[in-house]
Amino acid sequence: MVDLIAKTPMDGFVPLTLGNVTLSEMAAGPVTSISPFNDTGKDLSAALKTAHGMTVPAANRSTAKASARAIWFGREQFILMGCEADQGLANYAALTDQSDGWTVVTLKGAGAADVLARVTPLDLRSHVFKKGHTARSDLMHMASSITRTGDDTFMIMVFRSMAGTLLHDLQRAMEGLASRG
Amino acid sequence: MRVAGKGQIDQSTPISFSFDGIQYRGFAGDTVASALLANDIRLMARSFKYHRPRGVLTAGSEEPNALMTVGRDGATDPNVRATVQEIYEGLELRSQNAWPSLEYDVMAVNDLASPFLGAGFYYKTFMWPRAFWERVYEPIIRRAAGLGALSGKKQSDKYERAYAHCDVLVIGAGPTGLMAALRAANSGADVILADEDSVMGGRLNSESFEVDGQAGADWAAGIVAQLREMNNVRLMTRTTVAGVYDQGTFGALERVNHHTSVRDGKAPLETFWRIVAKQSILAAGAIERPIAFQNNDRPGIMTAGAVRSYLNRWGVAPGKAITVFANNDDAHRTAMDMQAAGVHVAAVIDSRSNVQALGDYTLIKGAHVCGTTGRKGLETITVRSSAGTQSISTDCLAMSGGWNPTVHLTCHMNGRPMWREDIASFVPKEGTIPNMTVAGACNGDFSTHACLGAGLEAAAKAVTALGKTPVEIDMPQAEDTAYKMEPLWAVPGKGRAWVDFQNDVSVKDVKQAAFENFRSVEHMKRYTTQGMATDQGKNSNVTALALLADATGRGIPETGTTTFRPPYSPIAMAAFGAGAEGKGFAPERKTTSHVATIEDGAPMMEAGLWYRPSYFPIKGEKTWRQSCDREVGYVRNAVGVCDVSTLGKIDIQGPDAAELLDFVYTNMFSSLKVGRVRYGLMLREDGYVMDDGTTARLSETHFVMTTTTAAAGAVMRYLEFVTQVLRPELDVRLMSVTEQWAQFAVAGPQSRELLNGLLDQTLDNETWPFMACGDVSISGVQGRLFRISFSGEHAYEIAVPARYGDSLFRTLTAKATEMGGGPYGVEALNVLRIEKGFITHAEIHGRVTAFDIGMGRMISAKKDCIGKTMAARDGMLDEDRERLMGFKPVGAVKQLTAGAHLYNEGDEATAEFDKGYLTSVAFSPTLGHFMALGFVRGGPERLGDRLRMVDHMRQIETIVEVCDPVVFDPKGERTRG
Amino acid sequence: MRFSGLRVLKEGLTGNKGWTPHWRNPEPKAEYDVIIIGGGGHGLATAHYLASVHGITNVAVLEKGYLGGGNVGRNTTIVRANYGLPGNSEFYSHSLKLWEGLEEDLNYNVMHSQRGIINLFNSDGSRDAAARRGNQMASQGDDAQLLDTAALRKMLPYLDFDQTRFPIYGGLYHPRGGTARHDAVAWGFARAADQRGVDLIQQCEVTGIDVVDGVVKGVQTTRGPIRAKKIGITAAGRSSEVAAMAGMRLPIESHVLQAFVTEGLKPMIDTVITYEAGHFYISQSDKGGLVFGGSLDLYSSYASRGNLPMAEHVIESACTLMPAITKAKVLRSWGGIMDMSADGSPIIDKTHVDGLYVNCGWCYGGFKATPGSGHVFAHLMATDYPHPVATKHRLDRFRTGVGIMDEEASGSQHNLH
Amino acid sequence: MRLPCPICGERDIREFYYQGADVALNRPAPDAGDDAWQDYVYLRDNQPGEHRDLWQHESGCGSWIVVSRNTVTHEVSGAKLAKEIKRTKA
Repeated sequence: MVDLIAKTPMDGFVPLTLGNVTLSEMAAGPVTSISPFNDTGKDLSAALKTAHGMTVPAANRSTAKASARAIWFGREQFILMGCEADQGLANYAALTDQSDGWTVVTLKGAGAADVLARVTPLDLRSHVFKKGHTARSDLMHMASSITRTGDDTFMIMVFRSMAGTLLHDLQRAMEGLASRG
Repeated sequence: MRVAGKGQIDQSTPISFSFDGIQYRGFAGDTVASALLANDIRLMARSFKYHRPRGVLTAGSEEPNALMTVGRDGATDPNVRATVQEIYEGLELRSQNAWPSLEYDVMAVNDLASPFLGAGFYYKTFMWPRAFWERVYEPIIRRAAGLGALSGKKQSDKYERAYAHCDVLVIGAGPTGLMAALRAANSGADVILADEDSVMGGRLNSESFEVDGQAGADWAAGIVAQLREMNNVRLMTRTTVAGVYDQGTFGALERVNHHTSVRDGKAPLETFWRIVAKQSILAAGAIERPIAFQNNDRPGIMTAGAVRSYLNRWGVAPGKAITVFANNDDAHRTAMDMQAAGVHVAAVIDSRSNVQALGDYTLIKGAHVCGTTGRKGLETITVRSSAGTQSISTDCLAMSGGWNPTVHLTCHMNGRPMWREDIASFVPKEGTIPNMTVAGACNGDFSTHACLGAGLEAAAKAVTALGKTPVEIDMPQAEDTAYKMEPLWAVPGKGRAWVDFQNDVSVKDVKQAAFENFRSVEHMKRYTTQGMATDQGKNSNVTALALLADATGRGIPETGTTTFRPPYSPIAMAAFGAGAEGKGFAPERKTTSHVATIEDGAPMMEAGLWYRPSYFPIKGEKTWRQSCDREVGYVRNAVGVCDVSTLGKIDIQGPDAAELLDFVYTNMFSSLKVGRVRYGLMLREDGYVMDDGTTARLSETHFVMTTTTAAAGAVMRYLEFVTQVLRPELDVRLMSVTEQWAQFAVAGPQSRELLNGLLDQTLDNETWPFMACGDVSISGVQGRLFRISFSGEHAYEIAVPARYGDSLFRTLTAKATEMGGGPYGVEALNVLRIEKGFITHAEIHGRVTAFDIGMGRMISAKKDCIGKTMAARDGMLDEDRERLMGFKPVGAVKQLTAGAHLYNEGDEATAEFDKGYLTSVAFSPTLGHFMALGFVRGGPERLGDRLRMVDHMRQIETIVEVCDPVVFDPKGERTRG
Repeated sequence: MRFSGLRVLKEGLTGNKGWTPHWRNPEPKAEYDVIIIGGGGHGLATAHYLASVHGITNVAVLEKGYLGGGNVGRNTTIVRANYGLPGNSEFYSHSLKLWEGLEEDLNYNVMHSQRGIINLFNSDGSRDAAARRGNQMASQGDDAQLLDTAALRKMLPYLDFDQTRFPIYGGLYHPRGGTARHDAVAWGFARAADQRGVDLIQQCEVTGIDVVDGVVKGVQTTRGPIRAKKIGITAAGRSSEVAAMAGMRLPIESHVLQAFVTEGLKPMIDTVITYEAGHFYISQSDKGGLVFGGSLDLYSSYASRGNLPMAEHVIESACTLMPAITKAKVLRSWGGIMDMSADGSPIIDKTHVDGLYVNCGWCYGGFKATPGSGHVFAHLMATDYPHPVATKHRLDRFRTGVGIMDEEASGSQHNLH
Repeated sequence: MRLPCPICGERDIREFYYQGADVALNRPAPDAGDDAWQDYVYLRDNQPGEHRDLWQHESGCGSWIVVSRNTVTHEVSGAKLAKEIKRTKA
């Protein structure tokens, strides 16, 4: 018998604070990608409501219930994060376990949006990209998912294998912003 | 010299800096130009071609003359404009393009040879003898090239890029821009106000005008203070909007720390901004143009507006006896301001006859300056009028040929400006940039009053377009002097009258180009290099084309302009590509076994964005080949472990999943049984091979496709294309699971034994035959197992959720090591697959067909698939195509090399006899000799033939025999064992 | 007038008053033996070789703007013959030989500078591909050497050999490659053609091609109709537009390619360097500017201007590869319209219309091809047979699948070549 | 350049992958003949001006879209999901 030891994508990373912004790795819990099959949208929505108390998020939006979130993740696709997906949903949608596929971090602080403005072309002005809004976009050279989870808090996801580059790019941006005082 | 009581800078804070090793003092707020002028330094640079002594011409970013080098080593910045660089304590500047010194420059001898070095001279000579061009002439020309020099060292400053979004971008913070920003912001728009200067206010900081009863500069500061208080306004000073791109995208360079000594590697020296704006207002002002007359380039001769800037903003008189030469009223204010400051004005020379002095100074009407003296600084000017010629002593001549609106940005999308006869200038044509309003001096409105009003109007237009209501803003009181001028481009006469100062283009050069039939303005520019210097013709283009129009007997509008292109001001490459230096160029993808692999001392190699181990050296091994051979032995004789997580994995689910696979693969997948894996070949629509891999059927409606590492992204994109664009009716969903699973090959005769010691179940040949797949668990962790092989051995690939990847890799390698095996890298993997004739993208390199690689029969006759039709063209099935075969050495020389070409024995190794080439080569420790895969014309028809393998690049020639691509275990017994 | 050092000296001493126009400004005649549509490098070269090699001088070159105003005047000036696939390989080899005698042929200094080209490669696989290409070059008598990193460190010490994202494995060195002064190439061909009697007609846009019973009869232009026995299209990025006038649809999509030049700097880079991992190439002009470029903007365009993402990407390559040059400031960026063919290789062929010939699909390799393209196109138009080095550049290769020359191996997606 | 993704709204062009003319939507039947296939795979109208081309919002929502765009001015007049266009046609 062996014991397989689990590691997070940013294994060993301690939260980093520069200026008024803090970067931390987030324990996202289970992540399931959900893609409704042709013409099953309504049934899926009902099933999701029943099973998880959440509605299917509209494009570029997220919904939440307690610590669980449903985050739009692309065309005909969203992810359920923070709870195990009810297997009954598989009647209406392709479910794929993505719990290990993504590096998930939070960026928090008054300058968080300004840090992100150094790495993503998204318009993150607070009246445009409000709490609960989400987007798939570039983060420097990486494909990413960015969600505003609080007034000055963002959740950022990139591929697991790119954790090091994410840290490099965000740290560089944080340093640049912090230097302006 | 500094003039007491003048200027807006803080004269209580002295700052010292050095130029060519000599220390000077200036004040906070000084530019290098203002500080040097305050120290009575006029000679600051040498021109490009003739090395003529030069001082400052302007007070802004358009400066063509006073370029210097700042800093040392990796922080060296060449070609820095003295008129833009602010001084700070310890700033070091050096002159450039002069040897041995700025004062005594040997290359000034070029100036004497100028009769032979006129426009385009080099096209007419240096042709004989032929060999001399590269050996003699060009090296001499090249040595003379350039202005400043790069340090040759790695750039050491930090640069940054960023994005910004707004409703209204206002470009330029003079009176127009300030009013526009104020109104737009008060109307509720998100506003970015950007200005290239360190202080907002534009010309108000350089003129003695009042606005609303205050000094212009004070009024501007007041507006800026109001704007700073607003949440919806972002003020960006030292920020040059340099380029206009599609759909309201602007490139802008912010000089964040050029005015400080901060170089800590964290604070950016510059930030390159991409600003996205729904509306924009161009309020970029105007640039004064010089007049061409003989020797109009001596240090001390500058534009009239610049002279006022130095006085009014920096409190510096650029001379003791000022003269003015102009064709317009505006320049007369230079004399007025100088006199008011107590500086002697020797004379104002105006080319117009019908003009009145605005104050108490000597006015010489209807006159021209036709010559000057003073080699390294102006001493006298010669003035010619109907009364004759006279010489006037002066050390500063303020000249003005009128003002050119700064139309540049409006031309970045191919728009051409239009000629306005009344101001003898180009102004922007409306609508050349979508959603941009041009206002103020850059639109040809030159009075302060007109600019303030234009700013308000532009804001109203922009705000209305946004669907908001513009608020009313009181119009401030300001001067509204009419702009009176009569065109004067060049003073007639002999000698060289300079048009493009930096490139030393003279009136004669322009005329000569026209005479040689370079009549198109683009031809003239390219033939003379007019407008191609670092100022991109900002000071000279309009003059040059007016001269060209004259020389060709056309009007200026018909002559047209050259195109202004981005960037408006030069931008360091380091800013444009900030963050990409070193590893920042592309993301680094690391597998879950990366750390353990590095701990094992394995050198990593790039595989696309991924890193994979080349080999795992152990003590005593001196070459990679030794390690590789040993690792091949692990797999052939015991068990090896290799991380294969980098291969693309795509989850395919849905009722029509099998139908999709039938369509994208050449072979059938709908017939694949659940719990089984099949090799598939994928074509592009043009009939060539795109990729290959295995696909496993996990359930009736659920498959997992494997792609090569290289093609993973492209295949995913292609499947999306097929499902969305070609076959949207298919009910199927795709999801990349490459990152979700850590997957390891466990290969070799003892692979099953290893796994049986690890899995929660037991494997045997009955339940887990070759090409089986299914769920397994390891200590309760759910994983997937595939019995597939890329080595020809009994082998498996085991996948677990990536969080366990590190742990599983360590466990597998430890167990393998106990069993006489261990981890293997990409080198061994490559040897193993070449021994078995398995292809990679070295073979399916994009120009081969299924037929070429012996897989023609894999294109199922029973169904359509991508690429099938085009793969059936005659040319794709020609027996004489280069087709995949194996090759082994059979002569005295035993080495094979990839990239070598093949020829028949007895044929010359020349292109006409070419028969093919080798793609993959390995030394096979199993067989004891080199093996290769490659392509040879005729393919299987050549089986058993001897060929010459010739590698001109590595000077190797080997006789090879054409063999079957599969040399090791051709029947595949080991795989199934 | 013959140009020479002596003439420059004489004119210098006598006030530069004796120079004559480079070419005439003729009015279009009613009829020509040959009309070339497009007064860029290829069109002017075609006219020159028609006149000088084949003695056909009753030729007009029709240019809608000014001579040399297209891609010949907006490229990164690289001249090379380092192609790997049969067909292209011998064609560019032929073209380079013409370059090597061009100054004498034209009596014009086009500043052809054989300073060498180094293609850097970044993996074992790309080394093998470079070796294969080098072997192709060597096997037809051209020059190619495979350099290792030790040799490169000596030649190009300013590259980042240690930190760069995609390490440098070596380079394929082509010593006879180099650069030329692009405008001068157009002017030299124009002047030489003009001197042999070719009419260079600027500001003359072709608006129609007259075809009667499958035979070409002439063109309609903004300066009136002009009859011709033969018509050649050398319109680069505008090829599809012109071909459509004769009812043709070409395997071409027009794309914008940006190029960049920095402020003038003292000499530092004395070869041409290309970087595979970033699609980046750079040289330093005789005037001191670093001239560089990269990939297409990747969307179809006739705008001859580009956008920021590709500009940034190109410069990112410089940042990772040669951080010693990135203090250089970009002075100017511009775009050209590239006639991207379906396999990345040119088309030099007759058409379904008698007397109508096309020469297009140069992608972004047109400049170095200028003399070769003109030479073989003149041969085709004069003799109705392809020149021996251009037999494979057929229009029908896409239909038959025979002789597709996919240099980039990227398939029939026009922007990927 | 910015493109209007029908799902995500206007986004920077760097999020998109360009494929080519929207001819790609009309794949001929396998037996449509040489002309039809050559037209589809290789030949292009490629006239300056209004153009419809196929892009994927690759690092955005993943949609393949058909963008109406002027190739001379780069003005973008709209975009539709390729899937929707096909559905409407079907």
